[in-house]
Amino acid sequence: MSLFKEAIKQIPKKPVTIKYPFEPGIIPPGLRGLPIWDMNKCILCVLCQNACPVSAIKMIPKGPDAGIVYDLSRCIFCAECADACPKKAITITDKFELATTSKSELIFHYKKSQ
Amino acid sequence: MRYGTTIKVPFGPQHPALKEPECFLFEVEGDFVVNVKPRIGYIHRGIEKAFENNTYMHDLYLAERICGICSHAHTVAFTQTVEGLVSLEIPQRAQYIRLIMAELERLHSHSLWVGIAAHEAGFDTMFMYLWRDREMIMDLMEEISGNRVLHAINTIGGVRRDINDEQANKIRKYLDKFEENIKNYIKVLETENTFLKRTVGVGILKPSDAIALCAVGPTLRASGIKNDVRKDDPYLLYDEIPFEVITHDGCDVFARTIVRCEEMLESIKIIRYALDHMPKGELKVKAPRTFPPNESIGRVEAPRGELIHYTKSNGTSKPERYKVRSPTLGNLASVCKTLIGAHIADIPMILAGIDPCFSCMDRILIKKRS
Amino acid sequence: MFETIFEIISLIGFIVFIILIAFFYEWIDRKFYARIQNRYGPLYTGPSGILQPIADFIKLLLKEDIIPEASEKRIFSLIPIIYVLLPILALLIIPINGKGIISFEGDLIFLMFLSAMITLSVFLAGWSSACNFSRIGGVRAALQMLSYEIPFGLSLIGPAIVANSLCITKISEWQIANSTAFIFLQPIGFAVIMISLLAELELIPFDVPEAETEIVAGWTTEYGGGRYALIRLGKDLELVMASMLISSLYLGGIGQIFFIPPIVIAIIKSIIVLLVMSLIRALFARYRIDQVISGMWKYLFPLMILQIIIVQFIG
Amino acid sequence: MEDLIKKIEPFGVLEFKRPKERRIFIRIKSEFLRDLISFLIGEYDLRHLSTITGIDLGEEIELLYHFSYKHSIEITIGIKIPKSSLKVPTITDLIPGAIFYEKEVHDMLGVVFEGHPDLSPLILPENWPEGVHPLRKDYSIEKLKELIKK
Repeated sequence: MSLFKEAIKQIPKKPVTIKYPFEPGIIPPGLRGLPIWDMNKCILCVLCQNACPVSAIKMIPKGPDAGIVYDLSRCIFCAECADACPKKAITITDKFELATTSKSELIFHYKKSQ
Repeated sequence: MRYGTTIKVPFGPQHPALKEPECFLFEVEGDFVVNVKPRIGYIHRGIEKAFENNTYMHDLYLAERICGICSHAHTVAFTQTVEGLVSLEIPQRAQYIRLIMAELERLHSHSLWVGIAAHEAGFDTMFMYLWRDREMIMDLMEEISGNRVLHAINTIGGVRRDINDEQANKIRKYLDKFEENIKNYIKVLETENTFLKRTVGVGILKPSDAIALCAVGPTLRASGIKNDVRKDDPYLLYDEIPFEVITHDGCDVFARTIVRCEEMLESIKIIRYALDHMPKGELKVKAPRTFPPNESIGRVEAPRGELIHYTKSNGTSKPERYKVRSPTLGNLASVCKTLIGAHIADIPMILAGIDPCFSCMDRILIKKRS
Repeated sequence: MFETIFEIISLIGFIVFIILIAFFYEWIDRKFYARIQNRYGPLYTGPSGILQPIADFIKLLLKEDIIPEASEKRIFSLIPIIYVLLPILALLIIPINGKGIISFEGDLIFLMFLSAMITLSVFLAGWSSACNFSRIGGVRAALQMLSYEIPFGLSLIGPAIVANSLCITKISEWQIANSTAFIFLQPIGFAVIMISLLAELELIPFDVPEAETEIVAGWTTEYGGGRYALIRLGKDLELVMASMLISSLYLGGIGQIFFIPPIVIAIIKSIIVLLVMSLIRALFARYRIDQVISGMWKYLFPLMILQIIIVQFIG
Repeated sequence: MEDLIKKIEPFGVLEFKRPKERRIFIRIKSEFLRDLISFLIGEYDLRHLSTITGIDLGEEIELLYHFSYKHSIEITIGIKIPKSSLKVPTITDLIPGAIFYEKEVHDMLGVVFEGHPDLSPLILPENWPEGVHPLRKDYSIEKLKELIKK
């Protein structure tokens, strides 16, 4: 019975639950979400590929496809790539609603424009 | 009373009292347990083997994924072990930030556990309140580190993010509210008759048994033995911070609940002290990529007890051997002892009493990177 | 001829009404329980989730129905139907509309029989499903019945002695005629009937037969699909039965007050009982089976005897 | 603790090092293991076994017993056993808490602890092929697949 007072106090209160998909979720500043490459700054230096603990980043050095292939399905959102980048070409956004129905949409190909 | 025959009751691999796949096969006679056989390994992910195939920098993220709830404790142990290979000293501010995160994690882990204990006893309202308050701590950790569970704030040689003044004030504000609520809940748990009936005198682990069976953490402290890696073998800056080691001589599930509740209050004090005394300065020092042949042990007081990592390096950028012993495996022998003679109805209470985390316990097996 | 058809139609209408009320009560219970815990509860099906229990029922009906190979198949598949029928039968006796649809001298005894039958069907369900968890749940239900059945019976006797009748309708009418309620005359009896009905309904702190964290789902572990939907419905009907019984026996009876029809009075009173039950469910932890039994025999039984003595010789 | 090195001299000490303030590594000949541990239990009340680590060194397997003295000084006792006869006396009678650690090492590296009450698999599945030990260096997934196919 010792919880009685606390329990009665809660009844008129608004529930703490957020009706998430219908209401926006709370995103604190600095959330590690989807990384995005700025290919104008990128110099194809391989550092982000080496830094990635899960091999989610693959660099293609030459040819028409030259650039970064980023596999979201492997990514663990540690932001090591952004720390490793010498040119600050990688920004960590706060996007986290990344689920899709097809696996091909999870692979991002950033091409270095010729 | 003897019944002559026993029946076997499986708890797990899927069972609502155990939130993770683990099997305990109970032999019961009437309403009493006469024998128990644990069977772990359902979630072996081959982590110890995988450690040997990765560089130290990448292993850090693997260590973080040994367990969800005590992910920070595992990275603290990892960094401590690896920095021990070359006696790397990390900056004071970085140590304080690691410490604050570790204590926040203890708060969230303990409030989670007390909630689970209430739930196992059928006290669902308490469970909801505790988890509601735990959400505040989760929000704080998300704000500091950028993620709720896998914080990725530690790195070899320091930390990756700073705590600014605004965040420090927010931590203080939230902690005041959290402390008030926890004090309230301790009062409720100590006076609620139905909860006391389910916990007092249940799952007795005598101090002599606790020592013989090498119990660790709150389980050991609830048997009246003063033991805390933070005090006995100080790491980070725990030797500079005044705090008490909470013990209780009840030796039962209730004692384990109260020990954890009061430890939360201690943790709040530690965080306040650390926030006030945090010096300005560097966040990390440069760490080498390869380590000379050496061996090192890291010991950390994780929320569940003593966590021990051992590594052996061989001069390359990959470890020769990496060993993890999580607190749950340390407590397994003692929980099996306490379960014998218990009522069936008390099994979940006793099992939950050690705060089991089976994904910590199961680590090693086959997994090869493609 | 015409009258019989009318009676049958009105009976069917009554049963449908009772079932709708049962779903409504489940919604109230869930919503109130959630609000105590600072949650929303059902939210999206219908306004404020009022249709959620019906949606759950339909969803369960559509699921695959599995009968375990080792079970006593006939008993196993018959139990859910019995489990629904028994509370409906009990509700025909209770004077929801001011007068029970079937009302005769001695129906109080019949009600006791029905409530014992409900527990017996629970025991049979647990026993027939050939699963260790169900078996433990069934045995626990039977053990628990042994403890609360006698205080429960005695708590029904108290009002019957004063009203000088073994008919629930007459006890209810006696309260209206004397404009009093047995909750004031026999407070101990009220407390006992509340506690023993909590045990009968398997609500916290007495939900031992289906203690989720101990024995999975207790006696319902092996049920699924349509059969489980019926068991859920049976539980809701039991909730209606219990709250209606308490309001007709102890809360001043069910009858017309001024211009308000008795059915509205019945619903209001029983909702009050329901809310009290939800609150109790939220405030306590679960007892262990041996604690339930010894507690009931140690405290409820002597208290109830005391109450009967007071009623018989003083009141 | 300072006189520890002198006192344990007769137990075939091969190596004694103290890299940090509260870390001690002792390596001894394998036949002295039980004697040393029972001596340490008697002399220093060394009752808390943190864990047992097994390392595959190629021809030998090294076992490291991590004890903690008064929960503060971590004493590691290491022994080496040849792969040709992987047998070690159990210490579960001296320290009952060692039961699951020994089982784990048995599963992962195939070390047989003589006198252990129950060496049935703790971590590996029941249908795991005989003689395959995941933490050995020569272990590979392809070999395991072949064995399971058989």
